[in-house]
Amino acid sequence: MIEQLPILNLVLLLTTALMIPFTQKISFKTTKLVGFTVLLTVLVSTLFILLHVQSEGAFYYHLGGYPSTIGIEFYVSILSAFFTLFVIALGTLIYVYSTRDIEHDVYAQDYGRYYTLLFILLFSMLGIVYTNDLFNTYVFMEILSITTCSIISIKRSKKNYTAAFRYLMLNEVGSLSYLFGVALIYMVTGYLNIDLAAESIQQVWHLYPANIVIALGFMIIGVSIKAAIFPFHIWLPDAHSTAPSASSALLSSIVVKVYIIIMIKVLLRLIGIDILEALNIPVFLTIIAASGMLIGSIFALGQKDLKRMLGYSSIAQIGYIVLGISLMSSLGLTAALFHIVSHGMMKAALFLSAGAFIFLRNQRAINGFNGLGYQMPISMAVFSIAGLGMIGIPGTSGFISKFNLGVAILDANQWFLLVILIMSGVLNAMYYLPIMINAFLKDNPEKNRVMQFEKLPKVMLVPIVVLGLMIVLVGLFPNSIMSYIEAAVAMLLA
Amino acid sequence: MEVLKQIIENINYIGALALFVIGLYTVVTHSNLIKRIIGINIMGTGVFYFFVSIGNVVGGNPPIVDLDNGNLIYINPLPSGLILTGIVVVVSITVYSLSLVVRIYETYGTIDQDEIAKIIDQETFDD
Amino acid sequence: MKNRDYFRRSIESYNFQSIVLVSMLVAMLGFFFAYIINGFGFKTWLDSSVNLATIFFFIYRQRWLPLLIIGLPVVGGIGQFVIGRNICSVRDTWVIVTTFLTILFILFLYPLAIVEGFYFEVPYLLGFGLTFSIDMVGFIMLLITSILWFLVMLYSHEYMKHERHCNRFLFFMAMTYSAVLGTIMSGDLLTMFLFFEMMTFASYVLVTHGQKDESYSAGYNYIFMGLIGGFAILAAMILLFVHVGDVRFQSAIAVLSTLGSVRYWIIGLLIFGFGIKAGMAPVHVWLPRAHPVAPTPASALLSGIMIKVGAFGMIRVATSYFFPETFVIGTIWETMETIGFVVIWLGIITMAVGVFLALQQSHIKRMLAYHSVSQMGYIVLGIGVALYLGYKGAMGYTGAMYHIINHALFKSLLFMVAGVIYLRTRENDMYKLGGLWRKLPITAVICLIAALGISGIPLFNGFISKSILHHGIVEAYEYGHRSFYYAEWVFNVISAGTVCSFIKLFSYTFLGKLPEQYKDMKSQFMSLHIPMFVIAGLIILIGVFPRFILDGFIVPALCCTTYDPNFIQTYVVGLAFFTSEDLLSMLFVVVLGYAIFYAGKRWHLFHLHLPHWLRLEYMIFYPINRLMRLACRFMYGGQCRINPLMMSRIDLDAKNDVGFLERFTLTASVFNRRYENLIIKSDALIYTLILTGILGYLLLRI
Amino acid sequence: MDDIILRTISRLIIPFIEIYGVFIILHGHVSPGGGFSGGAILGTSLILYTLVFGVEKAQKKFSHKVSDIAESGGILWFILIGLVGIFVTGYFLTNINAGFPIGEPGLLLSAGMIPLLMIGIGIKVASTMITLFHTVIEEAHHGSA
Repeated sequence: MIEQLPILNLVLLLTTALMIPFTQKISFKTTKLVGFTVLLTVLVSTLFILLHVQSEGAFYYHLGGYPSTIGIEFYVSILSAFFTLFVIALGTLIYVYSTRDIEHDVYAQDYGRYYTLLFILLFSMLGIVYTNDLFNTYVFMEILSITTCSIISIKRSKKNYTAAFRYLMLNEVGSLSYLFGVALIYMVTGYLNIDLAAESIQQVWHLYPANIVIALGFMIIGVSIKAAIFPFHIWLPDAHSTAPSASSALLSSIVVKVYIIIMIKVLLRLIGIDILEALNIPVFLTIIAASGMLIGSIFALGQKDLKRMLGYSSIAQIGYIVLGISLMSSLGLTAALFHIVSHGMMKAALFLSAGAFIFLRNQRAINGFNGLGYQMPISMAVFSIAGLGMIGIPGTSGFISKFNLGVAILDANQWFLLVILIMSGVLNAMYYLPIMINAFLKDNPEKNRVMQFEKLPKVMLVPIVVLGLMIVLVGLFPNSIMSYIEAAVAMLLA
Repeated sequence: MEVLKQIIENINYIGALALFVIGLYTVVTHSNLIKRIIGINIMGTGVFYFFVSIGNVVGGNPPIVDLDNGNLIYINPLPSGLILTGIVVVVSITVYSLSLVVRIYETYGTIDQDEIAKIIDQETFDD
Repeated sequence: MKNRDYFRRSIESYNFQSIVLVSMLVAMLGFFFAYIINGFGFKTWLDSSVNLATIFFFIYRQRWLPLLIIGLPVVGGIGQFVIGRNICSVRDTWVIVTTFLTILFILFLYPLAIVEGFYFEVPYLLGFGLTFSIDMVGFIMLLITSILWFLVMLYSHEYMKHERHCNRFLFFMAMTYSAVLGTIMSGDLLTMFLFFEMMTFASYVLVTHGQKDESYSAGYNYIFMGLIGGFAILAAMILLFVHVGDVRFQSAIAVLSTLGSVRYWIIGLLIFGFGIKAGMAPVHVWLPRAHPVAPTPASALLSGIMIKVGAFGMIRVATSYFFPETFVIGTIWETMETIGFVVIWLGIITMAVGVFLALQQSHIKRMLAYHSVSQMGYIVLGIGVALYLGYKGAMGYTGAMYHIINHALFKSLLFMVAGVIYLRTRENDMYKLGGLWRKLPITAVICLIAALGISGIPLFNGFISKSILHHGIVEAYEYGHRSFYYAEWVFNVISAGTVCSFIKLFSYTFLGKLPEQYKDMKSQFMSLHIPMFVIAGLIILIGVFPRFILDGFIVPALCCTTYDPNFIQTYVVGLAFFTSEDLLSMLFVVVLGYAIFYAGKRWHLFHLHLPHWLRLEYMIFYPINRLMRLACRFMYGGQCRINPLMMSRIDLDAKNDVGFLERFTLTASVFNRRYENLIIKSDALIYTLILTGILGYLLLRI
Repeated sequence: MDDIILRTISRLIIPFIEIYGVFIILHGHVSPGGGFSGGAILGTSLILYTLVFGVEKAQKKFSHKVSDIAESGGILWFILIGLVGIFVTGYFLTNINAGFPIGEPGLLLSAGMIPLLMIGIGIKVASTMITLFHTVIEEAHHGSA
């Protein structure tokens, strides 16, 4: 029965997305309730899948019972099981938050559409993580990019349209590049299944190196655009800053990470470390990641809008993840996967609390944060915790990922990357600390200086607080998720 | 002569690549949004053409069960099937981006990217 | 009803409570000291009448005691929010009682401290588990921290009546306390780093408590230097973890000595990181800015305890990782010699810079802060000697530990005096004060005691540690490099400078003519004088009976290290204080100090200031700032349409002497405005370029 | 486009197009064709109707309500058929393994679940095409909502 759960999850999410136009006709409240129940169900089932995979090992699922040579195959390994859990857990929190926040950002007639999009988004992300088929990945990727785009432009404001259009254009170029790569791989191997293709690539690598190399280049660049890896980050700040707050959290903390999962699959499972190292790809990735870590932060430093700043900060943090991957060692991958989780939590907390400031105070400009900590102590506290995590203060999950990354870097004997890591930490501090300091320690002449009780609606406050607690808990007890990540890395490098 | 032969044999791949590059060129050089969408479509066509031509078998038949004679050399139907999906995707993206262009035209009064960027610049400086 | 009122009044009568608590403390400490040094035969009597071994064994099994000690201040800090939003004295009493209990529990740690190798581990935390360990060095730090903290909290009740945000202040004070205790008790570098960062952030709030522009700018300096220090420690920790595989405080020299230059990186980064917090010379710049702007109780503790934690960190990491497991003589000390040589000179530079700049100050608290830098130089010098001389370095170690204790006492007392002066006169500039001894006689006497202490006059505590450090530097010269001959001279001159500047402080503030506006000020005894008395008493007690501290604490602490036991026995245990040699050199120092003071006053040398281009910030950051300004101009020189308003703002800022960080942010924002839209516009172009580049490269490679 | 020739011809031709679309849908499993192509043809017929008779009239024929139901219903039908596979053999969308006939060229009802799936896909594609077209047209006509 557990083997059926992945597909049932997908079906459930898709069905919910389709049913929402009908439940919306009953009432908005019903919609919210239905959506929440579905997400909880999916959460529980992903948890079961994870436990099952942990005890029984990875399993394959063949859609339609066709063999993996021609059919679509799901590969539920500990990596996919863990990351679906991560996606759904964060998605649930953001969903709960969005049930109130949506009133601020989206017109009333679009509520139903928003949730339809949200569920399709989750559906396609789950699909990407589960699937073991290159073309199927492409299809899910396209569904994801269209839904992402719609969820950006649903706000119906000027900037959203241009941001969504730019996102769509660049992402389409990226998808087509990816598809081109898939075509080239299919051309020489005859398989679309990742495992079979990988085996075949090892055999035909000497026969058709040009094909595989071009495919690799196309696929890496295609996925990099979607994952906003440094020189292709161009669409991200606009898209993430203009989207409704809940969607920004979703985009920055999960969607981008899912593309990185694709990248890991392509690099490590399809092509394999040997070929990558023969082609010096790790060096490329290292350079890209290191420059992304610095330039993302420098751009973030110059921003005036909070959400835009967070967007640029995401670019820098994606640099960390790519850096971990580029080391091509088990320590580096562990650090990268851990940072995916920890950055997901921190960025979600940051975006959600930023959304709270916008919701309650309409406060977007960074220089207007004086005294905000007195009015919204809880969300500002969570913002601070997440910001400290970004800097890498011990006690938050950010420290653990930074420490692991540092260990991995030195293990690979590249000390200059450690310098860049630390410089990036200082830069992070330069744009996160002033906000916290202004909010908590500076007075605002117009506003009351006495600490107030938070007036944020409960449904918005709870996810923020849960995320803050999760950051601290994962920071204090990293082993709780580290064991899964280590198992996943062992699987990837096997 | 060898080279020419090679080119003729691989003309479909070269054509596909040419289409891809033409599409990319359109996307890069044109600031008109509609033209960019057209460029994306051309790129997509190139990729699909490439994909479909992979499945070609010289002397193969369409993959339809032929009851009369036992000629079993079929071309690979899988790429065609996949490309059907790809076409659907590109169609939907085209439609979606066109509707976005309609909206952009309503709000900015132009579909030229440079002019839109100028308007946005103006607005950010006014902030 | 009446009864109830009386009850309330007696609870709120703060003087009463503080006297009770202080006398309890004095009694407790009295018994404790008497037990340790077996004064009046107390130890013999107690051992014979009570079965202490059972009690010790019971305590020894209570391994969670460190957690309790770290947790208590947090309980106090959170509890004060709940208890007293309005009732000031009940709240303060609550905080003080928790602080007092902390001392009590720290005293219980004594049996753990004298038995070596106590480890307590909290598993899974931060991935590797947190370790706490108590040894005698840590115990000394804990004791001095907790006693001073308790006294300063007593002091702060009266003082903080004049400040806003009292709850916040007390809360972060408690958090800092807890972090300091955690740092001292930590048994591995990771734990230490955790608490160290916590300390930085908690004390940041104390620094900016005044919420004025200068406190923000000082706070900026503080937090960023602290962060950079933290990152340096993090880098060293990662290096250590990768190469050694364990970050516990235990000897790793066997592995480290095979590592080549990496070991110097590790210790260099560690000393840099802890040195920033300790206010070591090239990186001391935050200290003279941050300490004066904090409220007095906070600055007393910042100067008294927190910078010592930096020094303690240095001692900890150096004497654990870089010392051999057991006492040996050989090349194994080689690493330490190189490091120690650098550290000694760093210490001397720190001393010189601190005193030199302190002499020019008019702001009392800033002068004291510069003296903190200079006195930290003494401690760093001691640490340097302890490292440099290898197995013979016990004297430097003793001096550093002793000076940590002494400096904590007199510096916090001096800050408290400055606080009292500020409370009564609302004036921090010593040139505008004078003749206050008539109005504030108690404060004047206390100030005199503290000044005598810091100047190193015999019978006061500074003399003891300074003469030990003097012995240390002489030993470094005798056993080591020739250049330390000059170091000894610099040492003496700097001591003279210290004497001079405290003559200056006392004479300008308490002697001379009383300014008009303070004519009708009345002498008044306040509850904040009680803790000051206690500290003054401790200063004199240590000065008169220096052996108590030496035999009771520092010699046991030395026994935990791997120094030569014979050396310790002959030189440290057999150390004679108040020898004619020491007294004579002290006399020389005092005379020289007075001479400098006289010369300074006569020819107005105290108002001399260095040209501004000699300032450290100026020398390092001005070129960078200029460069960044140039970059800004260059970026604006392009075709980009510029809002004239924006441009003028940037130009205006450029003229003002903005700090490095602000300048960097400004440059980043100009860069951003200039290039962001450009980059965004050329999205597909970037894609094409990179795609062709990568494909070309890859195709060439195969 | 108020042109009598166009209107008359369209009226004549649209039923044939639709019949052809249905034909293609139903022949997907045994001959070239299928849900997607048939649905596209079916959708084209309605697009033609919209082009000739205007959006308002077309909306009456195929309103948003109907298209909502058709679109969701098409996919839901597909999912339902897929779920049947799980109950029969344990795999989503199982066809051959479930023991259904493999399909015989020329026989309409010989391919197990595939015709049923194709019907769902056809409905979905047809309604999607119409909806997309209507949306673009409406936005051009009425402006933002």
